[in-house]
Amino acid sequence: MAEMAITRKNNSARDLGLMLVVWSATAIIIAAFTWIIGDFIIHGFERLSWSFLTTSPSNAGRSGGIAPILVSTLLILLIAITVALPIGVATAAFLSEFTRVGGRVRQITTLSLDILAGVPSIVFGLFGNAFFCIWLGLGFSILSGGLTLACMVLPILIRTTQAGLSSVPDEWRRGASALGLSRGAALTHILLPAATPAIAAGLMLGIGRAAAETAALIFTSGYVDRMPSSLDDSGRALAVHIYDLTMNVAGGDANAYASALVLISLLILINSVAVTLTNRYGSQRITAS
Amino acid sequence: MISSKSSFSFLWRNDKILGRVLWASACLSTALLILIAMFLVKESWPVLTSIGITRFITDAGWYPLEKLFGLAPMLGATVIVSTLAVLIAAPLGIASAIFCSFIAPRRIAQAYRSLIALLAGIPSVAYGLWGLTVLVPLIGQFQPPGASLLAASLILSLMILPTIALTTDAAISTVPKSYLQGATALGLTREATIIKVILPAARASIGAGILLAAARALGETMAVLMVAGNVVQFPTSLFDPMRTLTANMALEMAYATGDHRASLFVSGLMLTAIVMALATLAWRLSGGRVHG
Amino acid sequence: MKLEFVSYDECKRADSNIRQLAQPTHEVALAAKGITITYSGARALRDVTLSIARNEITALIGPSGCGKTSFLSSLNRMTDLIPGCKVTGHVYHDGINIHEPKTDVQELRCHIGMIFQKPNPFPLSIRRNLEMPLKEHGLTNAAQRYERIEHALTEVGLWSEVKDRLDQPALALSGGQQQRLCIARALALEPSILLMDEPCSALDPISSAVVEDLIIRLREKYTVVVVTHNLGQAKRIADSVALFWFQDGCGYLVEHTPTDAIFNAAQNAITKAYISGARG
Amino acid sequence: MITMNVLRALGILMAGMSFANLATSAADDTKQPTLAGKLTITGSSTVAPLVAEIGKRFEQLHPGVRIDVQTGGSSRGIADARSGLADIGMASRDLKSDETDIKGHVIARDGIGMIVNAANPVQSLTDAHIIDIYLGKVTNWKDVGGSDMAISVVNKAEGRSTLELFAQHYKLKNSDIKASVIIGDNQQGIKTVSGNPGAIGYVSIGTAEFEAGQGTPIKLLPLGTVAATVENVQNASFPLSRSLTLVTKDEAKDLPKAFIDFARSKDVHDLVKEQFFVPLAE
Repeated sequence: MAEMAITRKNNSARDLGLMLVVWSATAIIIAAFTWIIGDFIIHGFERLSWSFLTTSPSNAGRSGGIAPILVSTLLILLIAITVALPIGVATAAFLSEFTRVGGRVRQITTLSLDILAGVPSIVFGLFGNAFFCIWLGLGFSILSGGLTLACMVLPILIRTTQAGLSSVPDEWRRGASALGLSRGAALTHILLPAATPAIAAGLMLGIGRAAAETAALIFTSGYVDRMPSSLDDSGRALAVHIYDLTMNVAGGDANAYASALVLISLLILINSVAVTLTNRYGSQRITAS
Repeated sequence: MISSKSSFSFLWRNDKILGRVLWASACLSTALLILIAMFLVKESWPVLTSIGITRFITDAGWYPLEKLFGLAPMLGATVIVSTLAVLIAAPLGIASAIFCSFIAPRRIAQAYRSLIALLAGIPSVAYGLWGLTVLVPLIGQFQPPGASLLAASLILSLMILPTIALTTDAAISTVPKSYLQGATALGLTREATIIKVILPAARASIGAGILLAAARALGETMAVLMVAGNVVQFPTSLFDPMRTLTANMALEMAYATGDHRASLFVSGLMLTAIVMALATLAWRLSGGRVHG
Repeated sequence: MKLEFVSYDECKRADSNIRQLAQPTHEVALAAKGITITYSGARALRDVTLSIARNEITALIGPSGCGKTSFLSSLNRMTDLIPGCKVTGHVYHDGINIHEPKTDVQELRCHIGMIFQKPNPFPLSIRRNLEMPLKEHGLTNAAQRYERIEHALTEVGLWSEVKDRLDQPALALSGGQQQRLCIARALALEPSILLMDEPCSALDPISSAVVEDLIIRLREKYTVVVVTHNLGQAKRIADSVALFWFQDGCGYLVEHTPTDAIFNAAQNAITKAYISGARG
Repeated sequence: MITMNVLRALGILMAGMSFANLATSAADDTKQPTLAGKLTITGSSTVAPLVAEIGKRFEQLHPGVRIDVQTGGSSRGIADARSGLADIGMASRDLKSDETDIKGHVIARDGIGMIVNAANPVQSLTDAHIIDIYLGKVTNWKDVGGSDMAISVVNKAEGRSTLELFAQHYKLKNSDIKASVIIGDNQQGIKTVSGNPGAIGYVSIGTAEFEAGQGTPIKLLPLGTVAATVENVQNASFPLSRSLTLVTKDEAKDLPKAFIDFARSKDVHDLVKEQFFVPLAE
């Protein structure tokens, strides 16, 4: 975008006004961000240590670490991804390669996915509780939680994969078709590999959204802070742990801040990977076309 | 000619089978929405039939244990708090995108962009925790109790700001460079170019991004629950506490049975209906082409 | 489109009136009959009847928008891919009307390869660009595949240039090399006909000349149909030339004659004007 | 995709570690031969942390046993125990006289105390004051002997048994209470009062005592003449108190009985105190 910067000098008052607004908005955002992150670092940093990450919580989470909670969180995310990724990519492939632009199928599916993306996470939680925990009999378990999150991240995955596929140059589609390749072959050998960075970025976004989730998990994966021994076990996710320590456990604040710091670092890591992938994807598109 | 009926590739050669498989997963994805809607209706059915939908709007208050089921104040509060959050976040987000695209030197813009991405990475419980321990007492010093519409709007606006900033940034970057060259060639000032040419050209995508953010604000649960005060009432000032539909569900669901529980599902149903309306609006706005 | 089976003989008979235009000593590789193409109801090309002689280069010329590329695409049913595009008429190849719904288009496109204006190698290695389609078409023997790849790359004169870097990305090749790679990719499938849509127009003059020479060499083994805007090129490479024109936004075929005739003794007024540069 | 592989590897590793943990703990299973199985306990979020800790100790003693504790509310705990969804329900109140179809087992007691911000000069409030404050008849601290400051009334959300107990004690109807802030769990109440000089709320006495001891700016008000202390809850002189109850559908036997007996024994008194509740009198 730097090459778009306008170099022409201008002293008009309105231009100055715009600069003022933009700079102060930027300043406000940076200040708020520093304040929040600073608060978490100040309160959480001293508790943070290797042993915090590797020991079990004790005394209702006031002391001890978060090892089983990290494991549960990762397992929940793993299930969510394993389930959502194939369905999401398949749906996106269907929408972008097997339906027409402006066709009714694509419009209706896209609209319903947009709605799904906007459904509040707590509704997903209640749905997951009723459908996975009770109706399918999975109970409060990592499996239920993972499946619920899979439903939640599905629209995000589909949306980004679809965007990725649609920015693959049409020449490759035509080329593949002219060689007598089926759409399936074109998808597996050319289109999906070319859209991989976009899919990965969507995946990271989805994971980020899922890892930060509290409301959907309280009712599905539950509350147990023991090291899970199978996917049928209830397992407490990091965000649920923070919520419980903050709202329900006297003297839990220090560990809540430390856990929040861990979660923020985790999410920031995931997000930067997503951003990097998106950027690389953007530049790749330029070199390819 | 190569035999085309090799057993290895026959599945792929037959696009019909692949098409069916992909179609089935697309159906699954679409069915999910229907499943969720059906489930919400099923769970709220007992009160919808025995009490009727009108009482959820007309009842004087929300005391389900005393058979009062007025959701209207929460519906109002949900809309008000989301609107306020968007009103706060949209100018900030658009300004920050302008900063990124036109004002900041390349390096600073890049650093700033990753900062915004980091802001997007803060989980909602963390915002809630910060709001509860820092923001609410701060507001409370001036205007007790502190937990209020203002606190909730501020926290929500912080949460949706990255979404608006990032989508606006992306929208601006898709405006053809020729517009900019044209405007500069006409001798327009930077301010006029941005306000009169670039933003209007990116209007549709920016709008879609804002609606996306609005949906996020409507659906946010935990952070709002922690800072909004949760009193069921129409907020009449910025400092009034209020309760949103999502907070209502989260606060009471675990403790609710019978009609109380079913009426909480009505909250969910209403919320989903609002989101549905919003999504349809966004879809209309962008002419059915929200995403590629 | 009507469903009908037509034998090769019938097809020949049906085309007897066109065939007199082409060189009578050659067999017909492709015979288009009454091709009309519409896009979302709007006619883009009307009633083109044209037969393509085997082992010859047929050039389709004419101003932009007169339906040359659409017509070319209808010859291997690439028109199927364009939303809203409808083709009526018949194209006979090996005695079969390829526009019949039953046709296995994937196999058809192996027989009738297509090269595009802009080189479109896949974002894979040079080797994988050729290997992947072969594998997909069921050639499971690796040694055979390698032989085909080597042969195809040799045919386009690329083998000596790339044999040491087969596993490097195809997108790293120069434009002319990319286009020849695309031709090799089509040749590896052992087609009998190659359709080329302005294959040189995106290339620099030197690469363009290399590709042009290649096209001339290809005539020995393949039937080539090439769309070109470059009259000089048509003159240099084509055995016969079909001139398209348009009227009221709809393209049509003016005439199809041997190259010598069209450039040296054009009869038709439009042809004369186009060749002399007065129109088009 | 690398990230996914790493994640997957990590997950497998972690799962492997936890299996290893299970295996080693199973190997220790020599001294207590009989008890084995899984207990699902659901209900009150107040009781949950305590029962979770008791469960962990019980699991250590009986390695074949797994105890899963899920939070909800007291009414949920009782409903789950009744329907058989849970082996044991948790309730943060005594069973009502009409709840005869289920059996309650008290494991600890908890007092509910009124708290105000430490900066508030008010040292005590009469019952009438509290009722007036909660009904919105008194809205400024100066009317009840404090400084000129607006009162922020902190109330609990509908369905919580703390609210039920509080309202019952003062004979209030929830719909008559004029709250300024409605909270969910206990700690939100403490954080709200500590961050707001004019706030008044009611929370669990044990946690409030602990938080006040940690320097959180809150103070407990006596109820009438009885100081809000853990001792007074234990000796039953504090009026606003409740039992933390485990609920079973029928007379407990086997594993549930063993667990309930353990939870009522002296062996867990330290845990009860750690969670700021009051152990049963000996």
